[in-house]
Amino acid sequence: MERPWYLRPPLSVLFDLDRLGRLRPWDVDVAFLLSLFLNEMEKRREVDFRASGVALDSSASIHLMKSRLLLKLEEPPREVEPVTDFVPPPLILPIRYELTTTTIQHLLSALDEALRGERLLAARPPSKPMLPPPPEAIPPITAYLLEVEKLISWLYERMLRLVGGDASKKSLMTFSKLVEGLRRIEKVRAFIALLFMAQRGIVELWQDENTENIFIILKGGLKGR
Amino acid sequence: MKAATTGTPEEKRAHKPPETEEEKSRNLALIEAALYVAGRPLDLKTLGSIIGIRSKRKTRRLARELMREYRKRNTALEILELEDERFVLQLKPVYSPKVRRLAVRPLLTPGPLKTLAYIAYRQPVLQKQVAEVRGSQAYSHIKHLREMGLIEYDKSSETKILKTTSYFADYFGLSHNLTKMKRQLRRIFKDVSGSGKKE
Amino acid sequence: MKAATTGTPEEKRAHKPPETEEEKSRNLALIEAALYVAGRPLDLKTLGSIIGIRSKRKTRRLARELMREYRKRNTALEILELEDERFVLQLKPVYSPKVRRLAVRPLLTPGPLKTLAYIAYRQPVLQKQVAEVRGSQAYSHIKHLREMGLIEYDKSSETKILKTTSYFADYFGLSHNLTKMKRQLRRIFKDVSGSGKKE
Repeated sequence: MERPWYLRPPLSVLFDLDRLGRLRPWDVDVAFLLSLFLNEMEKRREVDFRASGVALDSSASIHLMKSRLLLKLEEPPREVEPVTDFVPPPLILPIRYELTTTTIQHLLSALDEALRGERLLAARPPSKPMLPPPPEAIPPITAYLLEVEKLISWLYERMLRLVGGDASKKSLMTFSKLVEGLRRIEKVRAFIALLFMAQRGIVELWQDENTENIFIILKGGLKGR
Repeated sequence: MKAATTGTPEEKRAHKPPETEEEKSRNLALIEAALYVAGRPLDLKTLGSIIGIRSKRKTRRLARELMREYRKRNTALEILELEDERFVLQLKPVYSPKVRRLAVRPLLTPGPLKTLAYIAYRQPVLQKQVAEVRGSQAYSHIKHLREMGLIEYDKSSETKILKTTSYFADYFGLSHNLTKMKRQLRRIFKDVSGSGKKE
Repeated sequence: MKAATTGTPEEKRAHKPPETEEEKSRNLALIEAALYVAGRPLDLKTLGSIIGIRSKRKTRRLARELMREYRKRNTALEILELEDERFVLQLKPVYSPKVRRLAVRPLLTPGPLKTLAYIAYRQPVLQKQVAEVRGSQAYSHIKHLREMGLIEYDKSSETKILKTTSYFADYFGLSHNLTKMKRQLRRIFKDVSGSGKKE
């Protein structure tokens, strides 16, 4: 049988769990691999939910490994300097109306094919879950969460100092203010903690698209305080 | 000239000194630009937003003036006022057979077109269902179709429910009424697939 | 009615009595219709085939007359004659910012436009090089630009080499000759960056 296309490099790293345990997570560009994977699947017009699941699982593991290393204060490697070359200014497209060739007949034959897909989906027997067990490379989840708790407490103290010790006033602050003076690695950790706090409803976040600043509203105290 | 009175902003606007010739010709050109670029019927609100005039009456007057100008010019293009106060710039149908062959590009490539057809037929339909039937690429299709103004999310719902827009109806010459449109689609679809001929 | 003569078709045409006003205005409208529908530059041969005139000289005269009429009318649209005897109808750039949001085909944002400019400038260029210079988002730009038919892979090569398509050249009114096109582009880029405005 032919080897599935996704078992070839560079995608194979997502499907080789042994290798996943041995590699340096910094060497894997998860975003790039996933978009490559999606593009390839789209090009081939075949959807493999099982492979997608494994890819997603591996990506999550790699992300977790990265977060874990960050919490341990390991500096990520310096970013590779981008190659510089003269990039001309963007070409501005002239606007022209253009009559398109798509008619309702095209729409209907497309519909015919789409409905065939729907019938196939209904007829397909549910496949058994075949996900491999999670790789050993993932740090134990409880230890990870404990680290996160510590991190949240640390960041919460910082926030309180910033709002003058009173969390009841629904105080507003910006992320840049919150992490002012911190080292790069600490800023990253603060951001991770912030996401956990938002998920627990301790803070509310929103981002201004123009300035890219993140605004934080402290909504109340940590539970149990 | 109208006497100055007090009143709502709308009224105040109406009593501003009449626009200069220069303003007017700029506004006419902007309406023409909007209709040309859109290539589909635009309502008075949209046209007004382009020229920065909130009064529908004033916008309508300008659009009608442009329409008359086109009629006078005796050209291949015409501006029509539709029943629902929308205006459209289009090729006069009489020229269509002669130049139709110059149109070479489809509105959409086959993948997104299939996704669009499915949404139109099953609408209002859960985005999740579309993705199940059309595969994971459906999400990028949906993004593209939304950017093109062919589909939109149902604003009344928390979950992501998709439906087609009035632009979709205009493009394919279908009813703006959803129930009617689906009936039309079903009828034509039956005619086509019933005849056993497919491209 | 025309008198029957013998001779080559071209001669026959040339010896026909001069076209009536009615014929002329019909021909002008047909050229306008063709340019409107195509949305890209059309050469004299194509325009001639639409009006049923084989003489390039005559077609050119008509197209130029239409162009002058547009200029006189003071409208939002313009007809341009490109250097290789092709004509195009388009929106005057000054109106672009106000109405671009109404365009159906999503217009490209500055990111992909820069990637496109880079490819056009350096072509034929390795995809890898484009990604190195423009960052990892270049891959999604390339996908989008290919879908729009503006760039393509060089089919003669095993490695992924990118170049612009003839549709690209048409779209921007550039020469199909690569060396010439690059010279034209350099001029455009100098104009743009010379004006000191960058995003």
